[in-house]
Formats: sequence, structure tokens, C-alpha cells
Amino acid sequence: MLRIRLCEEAFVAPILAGEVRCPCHLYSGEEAVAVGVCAALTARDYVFGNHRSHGHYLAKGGSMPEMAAEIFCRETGCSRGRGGSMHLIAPEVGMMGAAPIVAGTISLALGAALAAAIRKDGCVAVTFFGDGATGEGVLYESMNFAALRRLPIIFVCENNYYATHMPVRECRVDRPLYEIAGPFGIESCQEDGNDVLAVYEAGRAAVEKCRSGEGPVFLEFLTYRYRGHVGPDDNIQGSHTDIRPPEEIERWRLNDPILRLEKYLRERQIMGEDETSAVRDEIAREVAAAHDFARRSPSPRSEELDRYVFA
Amino acid sequence: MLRIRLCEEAFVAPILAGEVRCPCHLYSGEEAVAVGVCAALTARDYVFGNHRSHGHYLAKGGSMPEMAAEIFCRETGCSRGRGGSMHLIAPEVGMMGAAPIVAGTISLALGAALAAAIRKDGCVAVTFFGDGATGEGVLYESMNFAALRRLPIIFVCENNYYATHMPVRECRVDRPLYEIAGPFGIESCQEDGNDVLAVYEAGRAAVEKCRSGEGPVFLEFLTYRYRGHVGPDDNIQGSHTDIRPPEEIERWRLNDPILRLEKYLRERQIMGEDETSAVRDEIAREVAAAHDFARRSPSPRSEELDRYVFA
Amino acid sequence: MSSRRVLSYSLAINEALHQMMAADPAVFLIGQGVKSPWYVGNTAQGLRERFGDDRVIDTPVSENAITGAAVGAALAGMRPVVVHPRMDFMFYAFDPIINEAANWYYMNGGRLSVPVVFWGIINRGGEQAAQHSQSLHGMFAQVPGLKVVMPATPYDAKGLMVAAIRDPNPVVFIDDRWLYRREEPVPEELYAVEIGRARVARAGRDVTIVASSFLVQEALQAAALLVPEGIEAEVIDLRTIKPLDKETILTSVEKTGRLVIADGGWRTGGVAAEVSALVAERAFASLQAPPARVTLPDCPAPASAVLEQAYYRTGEDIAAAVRHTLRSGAGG
Amino acid sequence: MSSRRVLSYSLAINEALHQMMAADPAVFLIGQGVKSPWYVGNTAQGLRERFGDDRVIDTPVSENAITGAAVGAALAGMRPVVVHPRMDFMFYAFDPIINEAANWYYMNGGRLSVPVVFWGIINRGGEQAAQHSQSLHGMFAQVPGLKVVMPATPYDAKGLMVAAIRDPNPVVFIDDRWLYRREEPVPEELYAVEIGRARVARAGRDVTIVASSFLVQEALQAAALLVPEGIEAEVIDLRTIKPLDKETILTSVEKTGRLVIADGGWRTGGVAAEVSALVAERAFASLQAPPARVTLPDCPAPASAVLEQAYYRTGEDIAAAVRHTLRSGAGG
Ligand SMILES: Cc1ncc(C[n+]2csc(CCOP(=O)(O)OP(=O)(O)O)c2C)c(N)n1
Ligand SMILES: Cc1ncc(C[n+]2csc(CCOP(=O)(O)OP(=O)(O)O)c2C)c(N)n1
Ligand SMILES: [Mg+2]
Ligand SMILES: [Mg+2]
Repeated sequence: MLRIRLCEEAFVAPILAGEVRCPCHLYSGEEAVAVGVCAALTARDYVFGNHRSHGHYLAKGGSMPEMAAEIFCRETGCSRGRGGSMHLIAPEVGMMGAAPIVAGTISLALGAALAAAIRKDGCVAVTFFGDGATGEGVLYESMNFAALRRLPIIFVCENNYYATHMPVRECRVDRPLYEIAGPFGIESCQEDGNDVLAVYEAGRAAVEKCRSGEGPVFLEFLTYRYRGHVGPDDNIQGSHTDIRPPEEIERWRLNDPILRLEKYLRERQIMGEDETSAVRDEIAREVAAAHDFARRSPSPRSEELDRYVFA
Repeated sequence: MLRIRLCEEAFVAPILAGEVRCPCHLYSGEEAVAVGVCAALTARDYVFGNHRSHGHYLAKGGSMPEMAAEIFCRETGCSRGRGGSMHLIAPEVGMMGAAPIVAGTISLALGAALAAAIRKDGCVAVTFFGDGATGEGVLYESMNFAALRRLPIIFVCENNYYATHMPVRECRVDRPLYEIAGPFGIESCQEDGNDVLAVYEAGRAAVEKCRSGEGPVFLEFLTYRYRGHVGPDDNIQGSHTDIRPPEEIERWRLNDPILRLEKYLRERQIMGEDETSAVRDEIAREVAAAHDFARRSPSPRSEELDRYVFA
Repeated sequence: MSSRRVLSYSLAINEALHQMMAADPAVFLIGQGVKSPWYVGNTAQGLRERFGDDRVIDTPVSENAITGAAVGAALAGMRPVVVHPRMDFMFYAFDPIINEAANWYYMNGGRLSVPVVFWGIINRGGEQAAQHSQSLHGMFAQVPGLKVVMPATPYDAKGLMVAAIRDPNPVVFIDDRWLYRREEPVPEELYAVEIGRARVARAGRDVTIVASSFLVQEALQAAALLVPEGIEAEVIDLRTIKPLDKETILTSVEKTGRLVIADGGWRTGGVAAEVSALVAERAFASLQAPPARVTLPDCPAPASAVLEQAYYRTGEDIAAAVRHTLRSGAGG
Repeated sequence: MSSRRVLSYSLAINEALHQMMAADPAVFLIGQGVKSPWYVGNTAQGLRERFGDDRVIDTPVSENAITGAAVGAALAGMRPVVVHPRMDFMFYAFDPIINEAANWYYMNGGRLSVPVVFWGIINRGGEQAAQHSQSLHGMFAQVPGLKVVMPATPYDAKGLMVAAIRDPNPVVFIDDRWLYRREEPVPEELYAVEIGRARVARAGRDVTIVASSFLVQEALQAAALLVPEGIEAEVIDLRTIKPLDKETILTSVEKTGRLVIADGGWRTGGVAAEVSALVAERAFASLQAPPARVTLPDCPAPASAVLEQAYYRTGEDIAAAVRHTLRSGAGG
């Protein structure tokens, strides 16, 4: 989680300086979801992300320097500078890609699960999507088909209470989100998405179900983003579209998944402050090196504009 | 119901003779749904149909001769021969149209309900669709939006247990269909779709709710088609795709909505056999006249091919 | 009022919406982000405050149903404008736009028309990459039953939005955020710009440049670049890409004998191909050189700004095509 | 085995599927109606019995998710064929086809390719009207990252299906039910027809007729009609409409100097427009007359058989266009 957090926060300055130009949807505050779920997966399992996937990519084991380079749109980026922040991919560790069309990757994960079912290879597919994606019909189509064929797919809904400027209550009636899976006969539950251990536990159980042919599973995690919808702060950046009450943000700051885990580790004397800060320093160095790598990397060459249209 | 039944059955011969060529999805067996629901509506309320809408059109008050002429693809048809069986329309009585893209008209009815809500004119919109349409995501999107804005729309699912060659159990898990509305906070229920009085009662209650701002409502009606998916008999017509067990068809034949109503009327001495057969004769004459009108009508002229591209 | 009042392109759209909503209670605006300038810039400003939540409707992320709802409301007598803050999102809504709206009037023998406006915003650049950069005007232009307008100026942005709303048919209104800050005098009164009518944006005798939307400005810039070289280009702003104003195009090419078409879509089968085919069919004898197309390459939009710069077309590219065309000898 | 074995167009597709599924366990077939000849004729016969429900998957009516699932399975290493028994239904699936599949390889810098086949069947005629008659090949041809094939013969139907499945990129495979009963000798062994390569279906010196899919047969019929008039038409079967085989087209027009393009899509912005624009650009000096297009009018498909007859194009229409072209004097 700390790797994600520090890496995310390190983008704030370059974004504000205009050094990073592509739209960055930062994951700060939501780290426990990606980390908890991905900890339950192996590198052969599949993850599909959305527009806010820095965390999914890192948690699944993607290379930090390649991610940073991609966000700087450099040739050394994981998508060779063709994709930017919203297209992070690392097939070698099962991060199959991410894309910003809301709900557009849910059916892709469905297909990966179908592939696993056809091959009977025991792999599991995970689709990460936001509360906003529950507005898109393709989610329901995907749940129906997954349930019908008992596919090994975990629908992970990151409910951070907002879809851009719209609170979830303006996007659907006031009923728990996870209930949408019920009519398809899909087991679903709502969990505290800021408690990484609870997330892991839910993820582990879901993976186990999927591996033993009892999928799919739908998991709703309640969480919160500390940053703007896009970039560090929607209000600073001019569009003044962050309508979230400051008290609400403050409340969630106190509920920080990283602070909570640190407290847990401290209280159980698993890891003291010294160790934590050593880890923090080490990660800070890793992040600095990744950014360095990105900054030093060349941009794609314009003569190679139409490379990669066809394989 | 009898008008629909006799009108439908009168198409069997011309279809088999190749005199009617457009794809006809006959409604025989399902009449109680259209009749019961539309009896609860006024001409100002909106109905949108699907591919199997002869019954919806007639029940809403569309002209039988114009429908027959349309099915014969004549210039005098309700769609002037441009649409055929799958495009029946009578805006003057609130039959707003029908179209065969599965689930494609659900959102149109949603829009009519939205129009009614904006104008606050008390009108109600009804969308008729089959069990097959519950596979399409746009239904869920429409339910969500309708619920969010409490729109006066009734989702009428005609569950006839099959979507072409697919039994409903191969289209979704074995759970009641009407449950899909629950997670959106939409009141829903399942009714006997072959009991016209029960359908009417459910329709009436739903209309009342919608008119008083307590919509939307979702109604699932269990019913059965006696004919093929398209045309009189899928097996006779060569594609051999009617996989329904003969006993099942037989069972439903005994559960005929028209026989049931006749029995009800007889038992309560509201209408005896004599009266019934007088009505039957009168309808037979009406149907014959409608078919006559259709047959005598001219086809569209080829010079007018591109009339009606733009208004 | 002074017709010298200057207005930006985006506020010209905003004014059209204000005036049409005030003039006709059947008009309403619906779509993702109408409450949020992040989505629609200032094109919707003041509308919600003035006309209320009932007629300015922000929505869940449900492009298919919301677009269909606009179509259905139009069938029920309203005049909806449904906005897609990025055209890329419209792929979810092709069924209601094409299968339903475009076909409805025809397949029902003219019994019900569909006075809906599908407003799609081109939102490209800024390293947003392939799914957040596309313009789908070339696809919509193929569809019978749809009209497609692409204003290049604030004046036309207002006038074409008004015309689109008034039109009894489904109209796809396409703007480009790169135009939003462009300013010019815009009349304060309500007016319409006729759909299906192009505009000679600059008269010239040596070559015809046909362009639309953002590329009209680039074409004018190309024309300016060419003046010192003794080349007088005629620039035609299509304004409507479906149906095309054939007469204006043909008249110009008959005069100049040479044609360069600038279009913001991909090369294959786009509007530029249609204009080229049209001219080849109808003004073949006038053509003194092969018609040239200046379009996006057949390549998705890249993220990297370096690649973006190579990807999008400019006045320089158009000028280069003109020079090349003028060097080509008389053919055929 | 005898290469004289005669097979119908639909069974040629069926054989391609049988052989590819037998050859490669990664190949599977998914879509509405693969169990039902009402949907897909006999193209899928015997597959379920042979390869089981796991690899021949009939589905609920959920075009969007099912098409997306095919894309996702391709990313996960499979070689899915997803069938749409009518192209009209594909409008629900434009997001996975275009936003996702077509862009994936590019926007991820070549990290993962998408070996999926989008099989769309043109199912028109029979008074099915506007929503059950459309061919969307012209739209797919616009999209970078997609290949689009339209076999006209049983031989090509088999060979192009094989090539489409083997191709590492998303390929749209389009057939027309009006071709299903056409028969010719088809080799029994597994073979591929190269994507991107046209075929001279008939050699001739007076005019080039470019056609694809069903209209190739009509073009050949037109050529036969013209022989008694002393006209020798060269007929080019495009086979692949994206990417176009430019060389074959240009070589022919350079020889004949005259061009008629027959395409089964609407007129505006279709494949015919692209071919016309291409030739005008690249073989302008050879053109002795305006290129002509024989396409559907810009009109939705009607129901009435009388109107259908006026709507769809035939060999007669192509022959008439050829005669007109030959009467046109040298232009330019
Ligand atoms: C199809 C589509 N419609 C609209 C958008 C614009 N959009 C970008 S992010 C977003 C909301 C996402 O909200 P949510 O799914 O809750 O994810 P979060 O940003 O909260 O993580 C929207 C609507 C989009 N990208 N794609
Ligand atoms: C978008 C779309 N996909 C597939 C079809 C093919 N199709 C025609 S009718 C039908 C099934 C309809 O079943 P259901 O909704 O239950 O209605 P019923 O025919 O039983 O009345 C299908 C899949 C279609 N018309 N539209
Ligand atoms: Mg959210
Ligand atoms: Mg059914």
C-alpha cells in the first residue's frame, strides 16, 4: 500500500508542473482494495483495470519504473508511451491492461475467465471497476453470463461514493450496491475497503470459490479517494468540480488504510515505527528511481507513430 | 383476446402460402398479457412493443385493417408497407411503435415516461418485452434510471419460457426473473399471464402507482406461445428449431387464456355459449374484412422507395 | 441589440440552449456531466439554475439507456438534446442512435418523426490516448436518416444548434473542444443556420479546400500561408457533413479545378473520401489534378504529445497538400 | 484428396471452423444461435457434437458482454470466433469491437494482440425491414486496428475464415446469407487465403468493376451481359475491404482507364467512396471517365418486396453503370 501511496503522491508535483500531461486518476486512499485482492492472486491470474489503475498495476506486480515512464509517456513505458496513465499493462504478471471506457473492461475479464474455464487451468480473473460502472448495462450482462457458466471471475466494485462529480446517491437509488449480483445467483457482499486484512480475507475466499468452480463472486468495497477525480485536486486545477464536503474528506483521512495497517502492526508488535520508517525510506528511494528512469527516458519518435496498429 | 387470437390465426394460411412474407411472430397464447395491461391504460398512455407486437397493437386500439395491410406490406398499412409485421404503430392511440432489436425499445419507453414526468401530464409508459430481453444490459440501465427519477413506466416482461431456441434456463440461472428489479428499488412481482383478470388487476395497480408518482413498476407474466418463434411452426417451416416438448405445449393449450375467460364468464353467467359464439362470428367477420382490405390494397410504388427518409 | 457582441464558441452553444429552452418548453438537455464543467465546459452554464433539474438532467453512466430515453422522449413530443461529453462514449449508444432513431421515421412509414439532437463532443489531445480522442462523424455520415452538423465558428455553433433542435429529424451535432475559446461576433437574437448548406469561408481561384469543424480554421491558415506564394485558395466550410451541400462544393471545384479535402477523421471511408468521390463523379471534367485528402492516418490516437503532434493535422499539412496539388499536372 | 470436391459457401465456412477447431484447441465459437440453424444456417453444423459445449457456446441475448468476452478470451490466449447472426445486432457491441479490440494492441504499445474474429452475417431481404437488413462493413472499414474481410466465393469463405482465425489482429469476417447456397470446388485440406489481397475474378480491358461479397457474382453477371455489346469488363473481387489491396485495383484501372465500384453498403462514405478516392488520388492520369458507384441509396431498408427490389443492386444496375461510364468522354 505504501508503495502505491508514495508512488501516487510523487506524481502530484509533476502533474501540477505540467510535466506529466496525461489524465491521472490517482488511487491514494483506495490502496487496500487492490493490495488485498491482488495478494490473493498468483501471477497467472488475470486482472483488468479501469481508468484508475495505478494501484491495480502495482499490486499485481507491474514494474514501477515502466509505469512511471508510461505516465510520462515515454518509449520505455509499459505501453511504450502510446497509452499513458490509463493504459497500464504487464501481461507477464497477469495485469492484462486497463482502459478508461467505464465498464468497458468488465466483459474482457469475463472473457479471460471463460478462457480459464475452457482450458480448465484454474486461473481466476478479476475485474476492478467503480461504483459508476454499475450504471452500465454490460456489467449486468457480464454477471448473468458468468453466473450461467459458473465462471471463475471476481467482480470487484470499488465504491468510493462518487463517479466524477456525481455522488452515488444521484446515480442509483439508496440501496446497497452489492445487491445487484443477487438476482443472478451470484454470491456478493459489502466489505470495509480500507481494512486491507478484511479485503484480503474476502479476496482469498472468493478466489478459492472460483478455483473450485463455485464462482463467480461479487465484492463491494467501501473506500474513498483522497485526490481529485483526475489529478491531485479538481478544484485547484480549475474545473471546480470536487463537490465533496471537506469534513467528509477529513473523516476518511482518519480512516486511512495505511495508518490502520500500521496501527495494527504496531499494536501486535509485528512492526514498529523504526521498521515502518525504514520501509518508507526504501520505498521513497524506489519511487525516486522510477521517476528518474521515466524522466531520463526518451519520448517515442514521431516516425514510429503508426507502429503497433497491427501485430 | 379473441380478436387477437382470430386475427393471428388468420395469418397462418397466408404465411404458409407465401402470400405474407415478412417475419411474423405470432402472439397466440399470450393474449391475456397485452389485453389485461392495455385495459388499464388510456389512449394517451404510451406503449412500445417488440418483435411480437400484433397483440400489443390491437390491445392498445390500433386499427386491424391497417395492421393486416402492414403485414401484407401494403401502402395502406400502418407503416405504409415500409415496416411489416415487426413495425406496428398507431400514435393516435398511444401505440408508439414496435421494433425487433431485442430490448431496443425499452429505453424508448423510458424516454416517453421521462417526457410525461417533465410535462407532469399524468401519462404512463409501458414497455413490453420478452424473457430474452433480460439478457440485454439496456434493460438494467433503464430500470436504474427509471427508479432514480421515479418515472411512470411499467416494465412488462412476457416470460414465455423461451427466447427463440433457448429455454430461459439456458439464458439465466434458475431464479425468478422479476427479482432483477429489486436491487433498483423497483416494486416487482410475478403473475399468471394467462389469467386476464389477474393481469388487469396487476396492470391497474401499476398504472395507479405510476400516476401517483410511485413508479416505476416491474411486472413479470408467465405465459406461453402456441406458435413457432416466427411463423406458425418453426418445425414445419424447415428450420426445425422448435425444441419444446409436445407435452409442454399441450399443457399450456389447456391453460388457454381465452378458454379460461370463457369458462369464467360462463360460470358466473355473465356470458353464455350463444353470446360467445355471436362475438366469435362478429370478430371472424372483422378479421376477414381486415384481410380483405389488406389483399386489395396496393403495394408501395418503387418510385417512392426513398420517401420517409427524412421528415 | 448590437450584433457586434463577441461570444466564444462554447458560449454560443450555451446561448442557443438558453434561448431554445426558453422558447420551447419541449426542449430539454440530458446527459453525463451537464452539471459539470469538467465534462461540457461552459456550454451548459446557467441552464440548471434557470430551467431546473427536470429539464437539465445529469445522469448515471448509462449511455445506451439515456440516449434511448432521449429518442423515446422525442417520439413522445419533446425536443431532447442528449449530450455525450466525449464521442468515444457514443459507441455504447449506437443502437438507439442508428437502429432506432435513424430508422424510426422510415420504417414506420413517416408516422412518427424523431426530433432529437445527439450532441457529441470531440475531446482529444492532452495525451488522452485512443479511447479518449476519437471523432465518429464519418460513421454517422454513412447512416441514412441521420443529419450531421459540425460547426466551425461560434456563429454556426449557435445557429446550427438551434437548427438541430428545430429539425424534425435526428441530428448529430458535433463540436470540438479545441474550438471552445474561439471568439467572434454572434448575434444575440435567436437564429438558425440552415442544415445542409455549406459556406464559402474564403474566396479564391486556384484551389478548393473543403474542410469542416476545427480544420476550417486550419484551412484558412493554410490559405494565408499560401498567399505569399501567389496561391489564392477557396475555403469551403461544410458546416453540415450529411447531407452534403453538393452544389457549393461542385461550383467551387468547377472554378478552381483543384481540390484538397481536410477532415478530422481517419482516412479510410471518411468524409474526405465521400467528397473526393462526389467530385470525381460530378465534376470530373473540371479536375486538373488528383484530389488530395488531409486526414488522420489510419491509426488510433496515441498518448505521447510527440506522437500527438505527428498525428493531428494542421494548416501546414493542408498548405503542403495544396502545393503538391498545384504541382500535379493536368491528368486524365 | 480430390480438389474437385464441391462445397456450398455456408459449408465452406463450416469446414473452416471444423478444421481450425481440430487443429488448435485455442479456437472456440461463441454467439447467439450457434445451436440453431435459424440463426446461422448450417455454418455451425456438427461443431457442438464434435467439440462440446465448452467450445461451441450459445449465449443469452447479450451482444455487448459476449463480444467483450471474446475479446478478453483472445487477450488470455484463446482464438475466439464470436458470431452475430445479423450484423444489425452488432451495434450493441461497438464498444468492445472498436474502443477495446481495435485499439488494444496500439494503445498498449504492442504488448498484447487480440486474435479475435468478429463474424457478422448479413441477413437481408424477405421483407425484414430496416433493423434486420443492414450491412455495417463500411463502418468497420473506417476503424484503424480492424481488418475486414468479405468473401464472395466458397473457396474464399473457407480460406478467409481460416486466415481470420490465424491472424493475430481483430478481424471482422462478413458473409451474406444470399451466398450460402452458392457452390464450387473447395479443397478439402486446410488452407488460408491471404488477408489484404484482392483477386481478378475476370480479366478484361475496357472497364474495371470493383466489387465484394455478393456483388462479385452480380458484377460477373454484368460482365457477361456486356460481352454481346463488345465490352470486356475486368472484375476485381476485393475479398478484403480493409486494408485494401491498392496495387491490384490501381493496376487494373491503369489498364482499363474506367472504373465502376459495386458495394452493398449505403452510398455515403462507404467502401465505394474509398475506392473512388483512392483511384482518383493514385491513378488520376489513367482515368478516362468519372468513376461510378453502384451502391444502396442513402435510405434504410424497406419491408415491401416491391421496394426491396428497387433497393438492392443487381448485375443489371452494374451493367448500366458500365455502359454509362463507357459513354462518358475523356475528362480532365
Ligand atoms: C463510457 C464512459 N462514460 C463516461 C465516462 C466519463 N467518466 C470517466 S471516469 C467516470 C466515473 C467513474 O466513476 P467510478 O466508476 O465510480 O470510478 P472512480 O473514478 O470513482 O474510481 C466517468 C463517468 C467514461 N470514461 N466512459
Ligand atoms: C439485439 C438482438 N439480438 C438478437 C436478436 C434475435 N432474436 C430475435 S427474437 C429473439 C428472442 C426473443 O425472445 P424473447 O425476448 O423471450 O421474446 P419472445 O420471442 O419469446 O416473445 C432473439 C434473440 C434480435 N432480434 N435482436
Ligand atoms: Mg467511484
Ligand atoms: Mg420469450
